Amino acid sequence: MFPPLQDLYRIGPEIVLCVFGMLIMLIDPFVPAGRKRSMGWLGFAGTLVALASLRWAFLNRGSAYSDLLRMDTFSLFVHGIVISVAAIAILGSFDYLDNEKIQRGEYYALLLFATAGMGILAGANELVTAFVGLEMSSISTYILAGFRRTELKSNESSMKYFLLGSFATAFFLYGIALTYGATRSTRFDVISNALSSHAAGALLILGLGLIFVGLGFKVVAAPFQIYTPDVYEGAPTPVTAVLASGPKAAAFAVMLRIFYTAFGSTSHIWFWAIWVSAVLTMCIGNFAALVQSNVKRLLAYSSIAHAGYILVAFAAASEIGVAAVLFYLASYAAMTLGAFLIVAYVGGTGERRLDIADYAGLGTSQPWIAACFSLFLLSLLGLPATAGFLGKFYAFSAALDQRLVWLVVIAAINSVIGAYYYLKVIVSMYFWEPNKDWTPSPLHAPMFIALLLTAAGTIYLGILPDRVMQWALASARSLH
Amino acid sequence: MFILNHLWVIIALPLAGSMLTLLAGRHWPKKAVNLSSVGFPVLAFASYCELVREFFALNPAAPVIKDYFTWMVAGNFRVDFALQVDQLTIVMLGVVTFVGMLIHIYSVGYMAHEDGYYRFFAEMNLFMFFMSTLVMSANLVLLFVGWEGVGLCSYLLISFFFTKKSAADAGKKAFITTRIGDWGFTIGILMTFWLFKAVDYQTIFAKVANMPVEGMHHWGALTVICLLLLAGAIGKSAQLPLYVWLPDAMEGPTPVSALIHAATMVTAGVYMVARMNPFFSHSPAAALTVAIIGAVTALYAATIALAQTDIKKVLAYSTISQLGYMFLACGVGAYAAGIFHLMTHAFFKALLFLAAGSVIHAMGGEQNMFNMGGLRKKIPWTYGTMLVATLAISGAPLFAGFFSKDQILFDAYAGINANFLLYGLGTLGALITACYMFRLIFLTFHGKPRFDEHRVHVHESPKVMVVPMVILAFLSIVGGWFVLPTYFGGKDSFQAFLEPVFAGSNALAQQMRPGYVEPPHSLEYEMAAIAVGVALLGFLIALYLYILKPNAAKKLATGMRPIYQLLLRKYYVDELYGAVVIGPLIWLSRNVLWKVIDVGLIDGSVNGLAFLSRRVGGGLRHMQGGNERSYATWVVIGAVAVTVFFVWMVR
Amino acid sequence: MVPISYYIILSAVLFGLGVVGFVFKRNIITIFMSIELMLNGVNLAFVAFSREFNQLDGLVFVFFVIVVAAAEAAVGLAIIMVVARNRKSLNVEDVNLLKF
Amino acid sequence: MSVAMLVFFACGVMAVLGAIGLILAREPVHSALSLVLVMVALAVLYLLLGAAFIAAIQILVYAGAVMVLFVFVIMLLNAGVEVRTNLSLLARWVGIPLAIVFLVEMAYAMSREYGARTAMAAGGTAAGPVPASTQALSMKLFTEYVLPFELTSILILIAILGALVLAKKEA
Amino acid sequence: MDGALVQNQSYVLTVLTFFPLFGTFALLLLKGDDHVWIRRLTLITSIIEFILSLFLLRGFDLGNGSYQFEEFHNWIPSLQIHYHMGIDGISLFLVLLTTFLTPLAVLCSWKSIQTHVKEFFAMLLVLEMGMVGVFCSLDLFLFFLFWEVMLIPMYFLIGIWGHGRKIYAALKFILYTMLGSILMLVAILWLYRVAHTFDLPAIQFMLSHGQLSLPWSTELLMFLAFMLAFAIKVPLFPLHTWLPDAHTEAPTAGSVILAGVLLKMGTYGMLRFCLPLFPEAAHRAAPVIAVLAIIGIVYAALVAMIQHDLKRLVAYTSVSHLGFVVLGIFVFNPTAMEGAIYQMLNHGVSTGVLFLVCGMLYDRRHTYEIKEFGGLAKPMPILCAFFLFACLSSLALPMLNGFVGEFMILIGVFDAHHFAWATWAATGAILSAVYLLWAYQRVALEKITVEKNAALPDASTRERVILIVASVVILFMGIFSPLFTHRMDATTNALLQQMRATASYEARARQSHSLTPRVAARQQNAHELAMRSVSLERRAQP
Repeated sequence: MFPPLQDLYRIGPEIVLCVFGMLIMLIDPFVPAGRKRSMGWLGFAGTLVALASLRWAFLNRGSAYSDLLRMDTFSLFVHGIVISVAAIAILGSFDYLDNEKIQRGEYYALLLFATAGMGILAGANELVTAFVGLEMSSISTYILAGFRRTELKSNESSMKYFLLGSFATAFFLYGIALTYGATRSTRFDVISNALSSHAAGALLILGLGLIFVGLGFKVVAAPFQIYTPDVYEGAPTPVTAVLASGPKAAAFAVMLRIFYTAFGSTSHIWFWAIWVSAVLTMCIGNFAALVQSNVKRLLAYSSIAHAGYILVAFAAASEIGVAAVLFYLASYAAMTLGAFLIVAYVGGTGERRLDIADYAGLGTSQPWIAACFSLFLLSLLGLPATAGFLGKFYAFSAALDQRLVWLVVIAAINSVIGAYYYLKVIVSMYFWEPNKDWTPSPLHAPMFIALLLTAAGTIYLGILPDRVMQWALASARSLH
Repeated sequence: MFILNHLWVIIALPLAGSMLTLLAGRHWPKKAVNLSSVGFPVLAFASYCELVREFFALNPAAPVIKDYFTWMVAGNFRVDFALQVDQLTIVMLGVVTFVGMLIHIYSVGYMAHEDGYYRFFAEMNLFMFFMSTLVMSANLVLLFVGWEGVGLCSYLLISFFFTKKSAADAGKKAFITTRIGDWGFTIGILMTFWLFKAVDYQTIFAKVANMPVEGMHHWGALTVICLLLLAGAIGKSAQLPLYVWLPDAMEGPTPVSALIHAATMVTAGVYMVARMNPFFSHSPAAALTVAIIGAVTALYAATIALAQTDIKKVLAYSTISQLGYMFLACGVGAYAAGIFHLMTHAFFKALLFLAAGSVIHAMGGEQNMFNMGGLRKKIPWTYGTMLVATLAISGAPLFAGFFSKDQILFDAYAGINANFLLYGLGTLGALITACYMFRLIFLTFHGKPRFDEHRVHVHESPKVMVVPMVILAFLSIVGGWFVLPTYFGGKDSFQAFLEPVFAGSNALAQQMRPGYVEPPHSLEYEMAAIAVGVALLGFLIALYLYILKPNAAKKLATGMRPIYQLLLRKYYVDELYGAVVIGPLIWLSRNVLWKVIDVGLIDGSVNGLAFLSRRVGGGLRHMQGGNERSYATWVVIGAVAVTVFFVWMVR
Repeated sequence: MVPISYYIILSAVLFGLGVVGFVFKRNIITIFMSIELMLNGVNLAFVAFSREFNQLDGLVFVFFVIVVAAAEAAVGLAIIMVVARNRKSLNVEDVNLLKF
Repeated sequence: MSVAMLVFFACGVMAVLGAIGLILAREPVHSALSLVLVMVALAVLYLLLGAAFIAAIQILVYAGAVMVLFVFVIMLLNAGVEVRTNLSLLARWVGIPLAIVFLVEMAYAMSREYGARTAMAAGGTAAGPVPASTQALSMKLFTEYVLPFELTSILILIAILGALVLAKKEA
Repeated sequence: MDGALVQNQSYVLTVLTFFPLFGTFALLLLKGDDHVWIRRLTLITSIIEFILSLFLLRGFDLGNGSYQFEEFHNWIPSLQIHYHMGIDGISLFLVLLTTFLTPLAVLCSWKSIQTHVKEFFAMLLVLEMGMVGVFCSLDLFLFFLFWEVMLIPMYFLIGIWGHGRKIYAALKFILYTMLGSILMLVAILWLYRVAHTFDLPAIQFMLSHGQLSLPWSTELLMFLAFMLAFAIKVPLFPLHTWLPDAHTEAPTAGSVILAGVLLKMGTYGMLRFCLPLFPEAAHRAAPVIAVLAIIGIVYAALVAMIQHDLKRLVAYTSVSHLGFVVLGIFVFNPTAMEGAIYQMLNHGVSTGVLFLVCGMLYDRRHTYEIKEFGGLAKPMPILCAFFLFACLSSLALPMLNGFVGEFMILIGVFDAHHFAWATWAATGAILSAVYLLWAYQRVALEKITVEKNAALPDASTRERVILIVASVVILFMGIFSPLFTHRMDATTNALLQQMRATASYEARARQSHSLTPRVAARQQNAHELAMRSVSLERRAQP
């Protein structure tokens, strides 16, 4: 009658995150205004506990709650990504929130809830559950995006994100409805059985298309990438960091589950959609970034481009392809988090220093920050011995394994085009004369740790990627 | 048999001298420099004498070859650093070491007041080294080493006064022009290797010996090789059409002109042709080409010499023309005669230059003959020696030049590959030679002084300069007496000595012309008489124009101005080359290759691509217009596109 | 009786009109309303299908949709209020600080 | 033309008119009211489909709470007449055609699907449906779908939190 | 697959490759303003590195045509990527060249680098690591890794310590190269898809034993992809425009390394990958490439002739000389090939010296404009003497190194019956004389035109040391070439032999119409099999 105890383990991470979120909400009112940082540490503790709880989840893997949710290696992997993202983002947010005078407990609570939602997404084995998880993460991120309430840009970003997000969600929902109508169920396994018994009808495929719209919006696949630059630019930078890494990972996870497990047998239909979308995404991201002078926006475009690379691996629609997607998500999370955190740090109070020119001479005034940033940029660029290169390498090889030569060639050329704007930032950091009028704010421990972790991750995944690759492969296998 | 077993000594000595002087000489006093830089050539000559002694004692039929180390080896290609000595080498080496030594001694006096003294001698020694390598090499590639090496030294020494633009230009011109010839030489070597899979003389001569002679009209590989090698020889020995560098080379110090551009280096081409005689004798076409080029050059250069005013320029053109005679000789198969002339020419031409140097020295650097005159009294030694040399070159009886040139003309007229036309050219050349040489003598030493006697204090040169001149003068007289016996029915000991080297070719020539009979002995005298007559005629013309009727020359010049101008301007060949080759090449390189293709086309397209992609980006960013409604529309577009596509897929 | 397909068509029409509204309205609030309209279309589809299959799941889904929609409404209206407060305008086309 | 059919068409037309009204009305309040109209019409349809409970919460939550919230906000911000700016050419020219295309393909898909299913659909209704009893519904909700249910509670929490964070005046 | 597959693992190369990194770390410990010790430390490191590299000569087995000093570890098993190092007759001397030029580069930037000294020398050492790594790595992935990583320090060297339009030059350099190498990456991945390994010897073995044969179209495309990367690096004729800019703006050390080593990577890559992996494509493409090379020889020489910027002139000469190398490679003749390898070394040294001299002139006058100079032989005879010496070696004067290489190449080309090619290529010798002597005249000879030149100091002791060392090497290589070529024989023969074998297998494969890639036991881990057979083969040859 009542679900067994293991089910609680299987949603352990979510439980932990939510509990800590509520804790924060409960304690927050009693914490004096000056001490709100403690809430952040509480949140950080939450993420650590959540990470630890993954262990139990791992020990009793399996499907939970009448198979609405699956805690398999795949889900674990994605959990790992999103929770670590949250942890690092929290570390990176402290100083920022202080500078912006918005140091409040709700921020951390929302972050935790959002992460929980992503976790649900990662494990969902049923469309409506996925929908609810999606909403959890989306709604909290809508709010986070608008967290700098007095800032017009922040409002605008939040508003656009909200309107377009719920618009896309509506499509997603209608897709669910149609799928339900076509297969009498919303559970992935049932759908795939239905598909294996008889071919996909128009209704089902229409549903799939609408689902693709909804999820494509979250993974910023062209032409649904359209909102990304504005939202990323307007949102508080640490939030942007999260947006670029966490929800994207979760959305890709659920997309994999839906397309690869549920609708796997219709891959010949959705493959081309992914192919075209991948090409568009890469090209739009890279070309538009060429002319950006605002680093934050530039990174937003670059995140579009990277979504494109991930889609290349996605298009492979093979086990290795899935593994490649997962590995790419991990490495991309590491480097983009680091990059955005540095943007947050350099941006200073009110995010005033976002232009490339503001980075001039960083190499001399702040060698270590510059070195880190260069590392992340080079990794985004795909320089060997960094996470970015291995990600691309794996993705391309997966795609080539399915003989997607042209797709890979396009992707490869794109990555060179991308090199230009990443190098442009490096140029300004090292080759331009430093502008004197700026005294860098001190680098506090939390941010330092955050950068250290991301940098370490970037290098680790670049030089000794094998363990993570094995995990990714195992997760891919665990999908069915 | 020390030297014969250690041939390297002969080339090592000058090299040692050069290195020593170059590295240490900078801070040495003059005496020390003299000691090292003159001492080593003297030693070299000494060892050469020893070599000759040993050689005659041994008197080997085949060349003595000493293989020292492998220089290049890759795949089936292999070149050894091997030296060899045979009769030809003995002769050449003699000329090189002996004349070289004398000129070194002379230079001690001549260069006394130049700065860069040590540099001069270092480079001279280096030249000796490379020249000896050239003549002693046992394979083509090593020959090429010496070949290029002497070219380098000539470059260095011509531009010795490098602060003078003309000198620098001349050096560069010399090197590059010869390089053009060497291009042919290189390909010739490549082709030789391709044909014989070897480059050392022994092998290739052995292999070529049993190849058929190639016809005059359908050429084979050998002919091509010979012509390519000939290109190299033309460049080095300043024959038509690559002679243009030699006159300019007179920018160098006079001893350099004497040693390099008269006695030794420029004769390398002749030496090479003689050395490769088995090839040329297998290719009548090539041989004829050699002869024609030689004869034409002989006449051509002589005519130019007629109108020159610079004393050294006259000598330069006369050198070109004399080299022409040598080529003519080789071309008609009279290699021995060619080498013979080479030797005698080395003596008297070196002497001429040294004497000219002495004149210039006396005149305090003046080189224009029209600003000289009447030096006879003031510098008697110079005058005497120079007169001897002049007699020798213009073929006065019993002087060295007489015999050698006579032999050449004889072979051209009655030799085994006789050709009357070539003989005619040669004889005409001889006439003009006598004419311009005596013109030189008269203008320089006779008549009234045409210079300000108070400003210029003419003085005889020091002993150290005079002595070598005297020695050379002596040799210019007796140097040709080897062949004296032939006129009394005796045998030509020089030819006999060189026989082993050219035997094959001569024999082959005999086969080619079975019907050929030795010309009657009386012919010798007739030819000699003609030669002497021609020389005399030339002398008389000069006498008439420059002594008896001093202003006749001017009249003549004004009378036939165009021709005079033509000769004075050396047939405008330099201008021609400048206008036809150099100018266009530079224009092409700058305005087409660089500005248009490199910067415009290639780089332009690259940058254009970058620009284009930025424009595309600029266009794409306008997709993000900031208006939420358009964003929504994009989403709808995407949705419709995807769904329509999907539904169409399952239709 | 009424064929289910009628209901589905109706839901599609409502959904489509919602899309049209979303694209064409300028007032942020009404734009949001058209999202609600779309959701209503979805709900109708769910109910109709569950009716067709004699299943309750569809109804449960509707339940969830409504709840989520309510939550969204709360947050959305809050966002709209902030924007309106700071911008003194509800016209979505005035909100274009972020572009290019 | 049975009664059911009559009711369906009545409500259907009402709903569509409401939707169109929502789009055409320039006063936000009118739009809101027309949306309420749509909802009510749908509620009736739900009843027609035998989903009493859903119809109930449709009225209560939707037409009741949510729309009231809307109207409340409209009043609060006293949103005036909508100004018809047309800054987005894209939306202006591409919007309508796209929507039409979308509807057409929906219709197409339906026809394709239901060409096969009409019999079944009729049968479905003919077989006399088990009335969707609230008990059965809640049974499903609290057993099979308990997880999403709990999640929605978190969701509501988030919503509250968000509304708090965003809307409350600066201290 | 463990290291045991490779007999007696050697760690020399690993040490050699990563030793400079220790120097870098040591540098980072030093204080930034302690310039003296920073320089000394770098110099010491690079010299030790050079001495270490000399040990390679001792252990090197002349008779063995395959790879030596091999080291093999698993690295990324899930992608069949291994850490596989090893050298043969081709890479041996390139490694030596690298380790030899680096100290010179350090010395020549002793005074001229005054800003960010620490970073500069750190970059230099990192660069050295990258270069040595490229020459030593036998795993395609590893190779590509070094290949790309090496770009970054070079990019910084040009961008930070360069002059003029340095940023433009740096960007151009790196983008050009990346664009080239990215397609090579795709090709590498495709090769992996077919061969299931990145291990070069294994792939070579499979190809030459018919266990793997590529369809013609695939082979051609992959060949082109690899070739593009290398041709840009060399640079081959139409792809050369990055070079003059990069050289002109780079600091002296940068130019020396760039010309001395980086360009060689292109030709090295052709020898190491294009020929053995895609022999038939190489054969069919040879005419085109050779013609491009010859065009490069003549064209670049002509363009160099009329440059008014000394460094740019030297840069163009590189294009011309590398044309010879490419030509020598693509006639598939042992003589030409060894000549080509030898010419790589020669060009490295001679052009290195030329750039060093340019740098020394720049240190004195802060310009490369030729018309700013003239008559320098008076104030600085020694410097000019070495300048002339370098020119002579570069214009292939016999008994200097340049001649040996060029002559071998020409002999080989001619011997392979490509008469026209040889003839045209030989014109390069004339033109090189033209532009070099002309340049020398305008710089060193004639009257002093700019009076401030009259007071310029002659070569300092440090500069003399640099120049003398380099010149001695030039002379030595010009006279004792067999010492080098003997060590290449086995490798070149093995390479050509392997090309023949592969080509024949491919021909057979084509005849049997089995155009799809077929690998023995491709399904389950062809790699294992290949590695085993490789190791067997190794055991066979003592």
